[in-house]
Amino acid sequence: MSQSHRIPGGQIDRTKTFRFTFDGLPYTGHPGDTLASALLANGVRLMGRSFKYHRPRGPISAGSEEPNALVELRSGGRQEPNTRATVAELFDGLTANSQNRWPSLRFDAMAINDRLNAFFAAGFYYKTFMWPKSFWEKLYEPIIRRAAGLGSVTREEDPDAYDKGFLHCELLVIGAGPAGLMAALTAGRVGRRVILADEDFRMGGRLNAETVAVGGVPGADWAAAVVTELSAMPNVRLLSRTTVIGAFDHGIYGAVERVSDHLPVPPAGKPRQILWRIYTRRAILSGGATERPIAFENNDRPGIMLAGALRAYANRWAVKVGERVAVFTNNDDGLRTATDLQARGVDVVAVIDSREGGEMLSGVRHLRGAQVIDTAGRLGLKAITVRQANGATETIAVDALGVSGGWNPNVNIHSHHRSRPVWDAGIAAFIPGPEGPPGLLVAGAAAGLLSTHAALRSGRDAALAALELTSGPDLPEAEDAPVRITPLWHVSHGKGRAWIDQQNDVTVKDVKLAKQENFTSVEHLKRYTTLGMATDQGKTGNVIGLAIMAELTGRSIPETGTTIYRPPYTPVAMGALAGRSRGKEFKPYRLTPSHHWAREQGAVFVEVGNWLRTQWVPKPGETEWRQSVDREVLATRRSVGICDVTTLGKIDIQGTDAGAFLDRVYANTFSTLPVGKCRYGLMLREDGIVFDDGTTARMGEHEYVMTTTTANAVTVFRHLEFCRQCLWPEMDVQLISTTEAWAQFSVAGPNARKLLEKVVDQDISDAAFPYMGAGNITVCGGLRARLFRISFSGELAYEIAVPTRYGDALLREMLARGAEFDPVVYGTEALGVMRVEKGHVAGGELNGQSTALNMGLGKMVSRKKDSIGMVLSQREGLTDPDGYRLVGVKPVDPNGKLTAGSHFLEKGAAAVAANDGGWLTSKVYSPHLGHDIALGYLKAGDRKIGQRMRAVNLLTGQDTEVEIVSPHFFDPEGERLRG
Amino acid sequence: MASLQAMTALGAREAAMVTVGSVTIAERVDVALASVAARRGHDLQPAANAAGVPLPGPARYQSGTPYSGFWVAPDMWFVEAPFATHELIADHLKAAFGAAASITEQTDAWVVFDLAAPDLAPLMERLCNVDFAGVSDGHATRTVIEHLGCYLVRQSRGNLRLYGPRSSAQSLLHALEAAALSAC
Amino acid sequence: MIIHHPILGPRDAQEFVYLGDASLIDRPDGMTAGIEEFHEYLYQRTNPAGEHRELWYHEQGDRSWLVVTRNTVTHEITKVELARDVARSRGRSK
Amino acid sequence: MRYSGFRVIAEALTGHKGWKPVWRDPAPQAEYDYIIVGGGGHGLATAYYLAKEFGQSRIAVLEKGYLGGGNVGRNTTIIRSNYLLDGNEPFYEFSLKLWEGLEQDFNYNAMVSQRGIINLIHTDAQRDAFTRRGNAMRLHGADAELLSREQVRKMYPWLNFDNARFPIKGALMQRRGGTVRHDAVAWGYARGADMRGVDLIQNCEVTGMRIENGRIKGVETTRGYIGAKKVGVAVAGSSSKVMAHAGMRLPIESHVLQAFVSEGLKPLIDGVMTFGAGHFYVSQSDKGGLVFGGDIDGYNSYAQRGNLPVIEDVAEGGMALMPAIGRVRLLRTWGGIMDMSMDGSPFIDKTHIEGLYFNGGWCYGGFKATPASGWCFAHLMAKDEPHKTATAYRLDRFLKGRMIDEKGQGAQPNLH
Repeated sequence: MSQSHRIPGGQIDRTKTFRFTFDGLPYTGHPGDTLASALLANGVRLMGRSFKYHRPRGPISAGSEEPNALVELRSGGRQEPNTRATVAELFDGLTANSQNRWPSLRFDAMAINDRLNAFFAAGFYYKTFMWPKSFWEKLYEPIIRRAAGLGSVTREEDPDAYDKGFLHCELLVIGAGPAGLMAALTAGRVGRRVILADEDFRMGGRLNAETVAVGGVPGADWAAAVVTELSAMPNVRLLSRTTVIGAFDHGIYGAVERVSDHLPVPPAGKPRQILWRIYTRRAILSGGATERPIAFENNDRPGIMLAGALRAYANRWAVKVGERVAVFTNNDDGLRTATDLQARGVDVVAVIDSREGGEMLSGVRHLRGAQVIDTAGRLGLKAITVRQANGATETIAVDALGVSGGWNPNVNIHSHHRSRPVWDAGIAAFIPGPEGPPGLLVAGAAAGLLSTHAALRSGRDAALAALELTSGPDLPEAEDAPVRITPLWHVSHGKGRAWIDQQNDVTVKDVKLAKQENFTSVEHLKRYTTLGMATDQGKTGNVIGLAIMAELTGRSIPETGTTIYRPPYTPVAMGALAGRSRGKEFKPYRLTPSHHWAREQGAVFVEVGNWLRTQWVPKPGETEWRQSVDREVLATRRSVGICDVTTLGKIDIQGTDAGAFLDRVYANTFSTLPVGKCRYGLMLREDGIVFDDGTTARMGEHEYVMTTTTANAVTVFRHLEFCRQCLWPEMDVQLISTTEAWAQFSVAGPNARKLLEKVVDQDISDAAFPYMGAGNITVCGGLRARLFRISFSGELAYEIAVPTRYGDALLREMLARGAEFDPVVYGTEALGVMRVEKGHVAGGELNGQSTALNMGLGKMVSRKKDSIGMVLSQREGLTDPDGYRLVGVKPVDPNGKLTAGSHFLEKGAAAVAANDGGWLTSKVYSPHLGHDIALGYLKAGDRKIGQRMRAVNLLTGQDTEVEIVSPHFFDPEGERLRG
Repeated sequence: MASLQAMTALGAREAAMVTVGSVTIAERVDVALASVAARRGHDLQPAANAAGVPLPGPARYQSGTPYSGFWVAPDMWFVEAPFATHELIADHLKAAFGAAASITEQTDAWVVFDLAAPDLAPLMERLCNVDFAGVSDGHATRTVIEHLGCYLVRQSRGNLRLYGPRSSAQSLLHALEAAALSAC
Repeated sequence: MIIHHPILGPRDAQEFVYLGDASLIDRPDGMTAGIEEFHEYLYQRTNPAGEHRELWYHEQGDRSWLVVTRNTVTHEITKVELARDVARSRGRSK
Repeated sequence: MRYSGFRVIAEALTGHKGWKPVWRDPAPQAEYDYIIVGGGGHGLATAYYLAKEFGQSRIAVLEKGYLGGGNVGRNTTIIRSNYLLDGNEPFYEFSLKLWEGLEQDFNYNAMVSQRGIINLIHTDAQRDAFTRRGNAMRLHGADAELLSREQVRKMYPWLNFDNARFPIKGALMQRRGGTVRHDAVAWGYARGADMRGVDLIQNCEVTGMRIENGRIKGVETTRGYIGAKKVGVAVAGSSSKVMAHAGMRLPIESHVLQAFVSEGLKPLIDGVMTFGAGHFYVSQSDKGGLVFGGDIDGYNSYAQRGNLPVIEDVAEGGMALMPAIGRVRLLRTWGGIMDMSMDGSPFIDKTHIEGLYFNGGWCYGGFKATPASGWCFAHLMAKDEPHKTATAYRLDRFLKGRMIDEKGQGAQPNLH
């Protein structure tokens, strides 16, 4: 299909032709086109359907404020719903489809809603669909949900990459129109670090859409020259295709650069978009203004457009939207459209000017005091009905109508800190108020300065003020026409619908109904009618809506006020906000020193925070995880097992007050711990709840090594720094984490010592290295290492640590040299089994809700000294004798199954909360005992040892008779670990 | 001395060297590192000067032979030395500072990458919020790269050293490669 | 947000971990104070709409705890001190 | 006037001329029996139930701004009763039961829609914790199921099952959970209260409290002094400010929580989903927007706006869970002020001042609590004794060591 509506000129590259399809039909366009301009050039006006009434719609704008021309761009995993055709840059091979219609854009069955519109008045759904009760969910809502929504989402993963970054500058300029370019030039020429961002792919703003001259040359040429000069400056960064989405605290701005959206696919390794966080002390908002329409009956037909857009399509994109064009305006800027179109040879059949008097345009039929009261043309404008000053009505055949109701400064970003804009009667629009984000100045049309000269001047002056400069570049010559406007918000006539929010189908009638029902606050208006809640955020409609509400309530427009402007300025792809943190890269991995060995063995890994730990290490022939875990446990208890415990937090605590410091952060005492010994420590939060536990060793007079749980390594360190800096700053204590510096292995089992003796250079006999001993040693002929004789498994056990780089080698060495003991490497599952067999508390018990008393460790909380949590642990609610106590649980029938999370019920008791006795915190299968065992918190559990109860899992129907026993299932006297 | 063979943070025997476009990423396994923290009321400068251990001011790195150092926290520094001669760097430093400082070996807590390119600014702006183009040579700071806390030392516009958590060496290297591919 | 670190200058608040009201520095002595005092200390908050002195920890930086004076309505930061100095000035010691 | 389908049709055929104001705009009287401070969801519900269920009259609701302008109009519209602890679960289950009959009760379609909520499980520890929780819910008469990975996959096959950093291992599901059209809740209660004679007074900010010999006498407002026998404060986001008029400090910090909505989309997600390995939860509104959120910004704030880091964190969670939404666009963000309590649970209690009652500390869980909160607060104010499902929400629970700490985070509000 030929580009029937293309006219000479414009800023498109006619030397290249792009092919693209819309709803399957092939069209052509040129570099420099948007999808909308290219479709219009091909004579296509119908591009979408509205949300509620499914009215046929074409674009009303040439920019990001577009409410109507939304399409599904691209296909497959790249399918992109709700894309504005007016900003989608054309590329060769582009495919787009219309959306929210069935079966086709021209014949949409859902358009029945339009005929039934009387029943779909604002908020009708709040008043019905209530009977019968069940019908809402079963019938009405499913139908509504299917009908609602705009574009559809792919189920495939987005194949494109997104990136993020940080930029720093002295001045950020938002918007590269005349004001922004002048501001950037002013700052750039004196060598300041400037970032100039513009959402368009061609900088220049309205200058590209106008025929005004700047400095004696066409505005677009002036803009191009300035861009050339700026791009040569090393201190200036030009970001086109970049939308500043929000002003955040302390001079941080978010911006999204669409790096590859104008390409069929991004180059290999390159992102589709980049989210920039821009740090700057000064910024200038020069984001221009957005034209608003006038509400009149059937003002939403394809072919009816903002006058400035009609002009932009002709001037920038060399497109005449129609063969016979009319303009309806309440201000002088609308007249400019008529003049420009005529100059480009477009037939302007009438200018309908709502204002009385004033000078007449020459060479065109200029109707003063006239209004457009209705239009015709189902799928596209065919005619308008005009009421003239004398009341006479006339129908004029046109296929395009430009409407100008005045221009609204784009105050959004200036209002992102919730400062309200103020009303400027001179231009009949809101302008930025006195209080915006600190450091943000406003220039040009965004400040309500609508002439080219005023834009250039304010842009320069804003840069001078922002950077405290005294002089800047001379201003080029430019028009300085005054704004002449007589506000007209809507045409009062007849019973038909006049649209305000075109996408959400909010009409003047809806505003009147809201008033009638006393939804008169502007927030109520928005929420009740959905005015301004569409994808265009009401950029064209909001002010009209609240102006009409002001009219109805007799309040002034400023009294009525605006709703709150919130980021983002235009909608942002989720991918850009997420950047690279997706899929497997959602969070970084932490690998243990034995990871590579374990991978060789085909180990199964488990996520523990960001760590990947070995869960178990299957041997050939083992088909079920229990086989591996049971083997690892039995082999450890029979001979010796090795487990990588590097993930436990390690903190070096040094200083002359290190011992006293530990006394205050631990509930129990450490200052009395002899050098060369370690001790189990219990750490409370200030509220008396158990925070963390672990063993801490005294390596020297003023040197301790603390271990924390894997989960709390970071928070414990943070807490210690708080205590050190904020609570007891006089203490001589130095802290540093050594978690990753040491590869640490637990070596447990009757043959643990024998195995270690194969690698340790020193004497570690029971006499030389007794239970709870700790010290610096060497291994394998002189490698520095640390040894702690501690046991989590209840076996004779040690933890041995070497510098991380030697961890892998130490493990292989122990396995090789200790081969005669048939050592096994066990994972977190076996570790869990053995600690439950011993009744040691861990994750399930350290739940942040439990006290030392609950855990049966009440005696560890020393009252002889001040320590974090000591006082508040004594509150009545935490010392209830009938409160939870840690117990062991075993099924009465050895084949009985237990589940962690099951609750305790007395035999015969109903499964109701009143009978809830507590719950199972951890459950394992004990190969040693040959049945399930569990730990649990049971009310008054210490007095229920030996009793029989039920462990019930209502989620699966599991109901097991259990005996309450001591949590120490295995070697309660602890003879083995002292062996 | 010891018969054990070291493994790099990336799980290899040899240090890794990667080139992406104009960027080279070289893993360094020949750097010994220890923290030096002043005990309360002790001025470390005399001992530091005597032993030739540079202890620069906040956010600064100072190189020397055999010791280089950078500031990490109030009254605390990280000190580098060649691994070959100073594998026992903590012992060396304890000898130098005695009871005036708390010394902790940090060599294996970190993976070390040296990055080089004609201009590293385009890469760094994709990785962290340090104004790499704006800071001077010798700037040393902690920063976050892809959720990982790292130390960054700028040697020049085209050279920097990165200390990252050793256990996440692979994730960090992947992040560096991906960003280099995207930015350079 | 940007926090002007007394030692390191402007740093992104993302590098910090927030704790809360700086009154958490004024911990009572557990050997003399009772449950009521600790309850007041740990749980009760003025929670002002306006100037608020609060604790931030530079976890991804130099590990300093800072006392930041920030307006909770505008987020404007008017003062940043090292918590250690504040604690000392409030007479905290062994 | 009564709302119904027939009424809608009748009005449609007669040009909608018959619709009456949903509420009056009365001038404040000199004195009331009950003053409810706060015209948000909880305040309006309190007034509604005081009049309807407890037969009280001479009731006024004082609202600083516009009705429903608080967090009831600024949330992610989720209802559920999947709580763990005895202090909470009965209350939230009571609330869910009230939701289930609400629209017929106040003759307004708030679009209560029980499309189900699933909490995804990514670790064995989470499964254990959710098993404990699910059983607690069942013991309190709520519904709960544990779903396998395959069951979840059947519901949402396009979630990230195959390339996930933290694989989905199952989910805890409450089928009776769902969403409600949040504004309609405020409007429904307001209309219902107004019809029962409650004076709803907008643009009326409380600036002081008149207290004599330990008893409340009335409140100073921007529209003059108004006397009252009993005053109930339900001002989420301003609790500390308003209660300071009574000289009280609270175990509360105010924080900003951001929430998010995408552009309108054809149906993608039927129910509500929470990601167990990141800060992200999501549902899809009847209009088609994905409504989602995550963590609070984390610092004390009354600014009703947030910052980029949380926006990014939430998007990362969303993309990690739903790799298909990369090109879905975030349309709007907003920030509400959450009164975060010291254990993450709320207060519905008397104060030491006779006749002054406090309802607050809802953290970010206030919306789902609206009906029960109103009912229980009305119960407390009318009968001077707590409703049986709200006995634990006392202001002195921290002094007594009776915290209701669902997350086990302790006395740090921004962690709840």
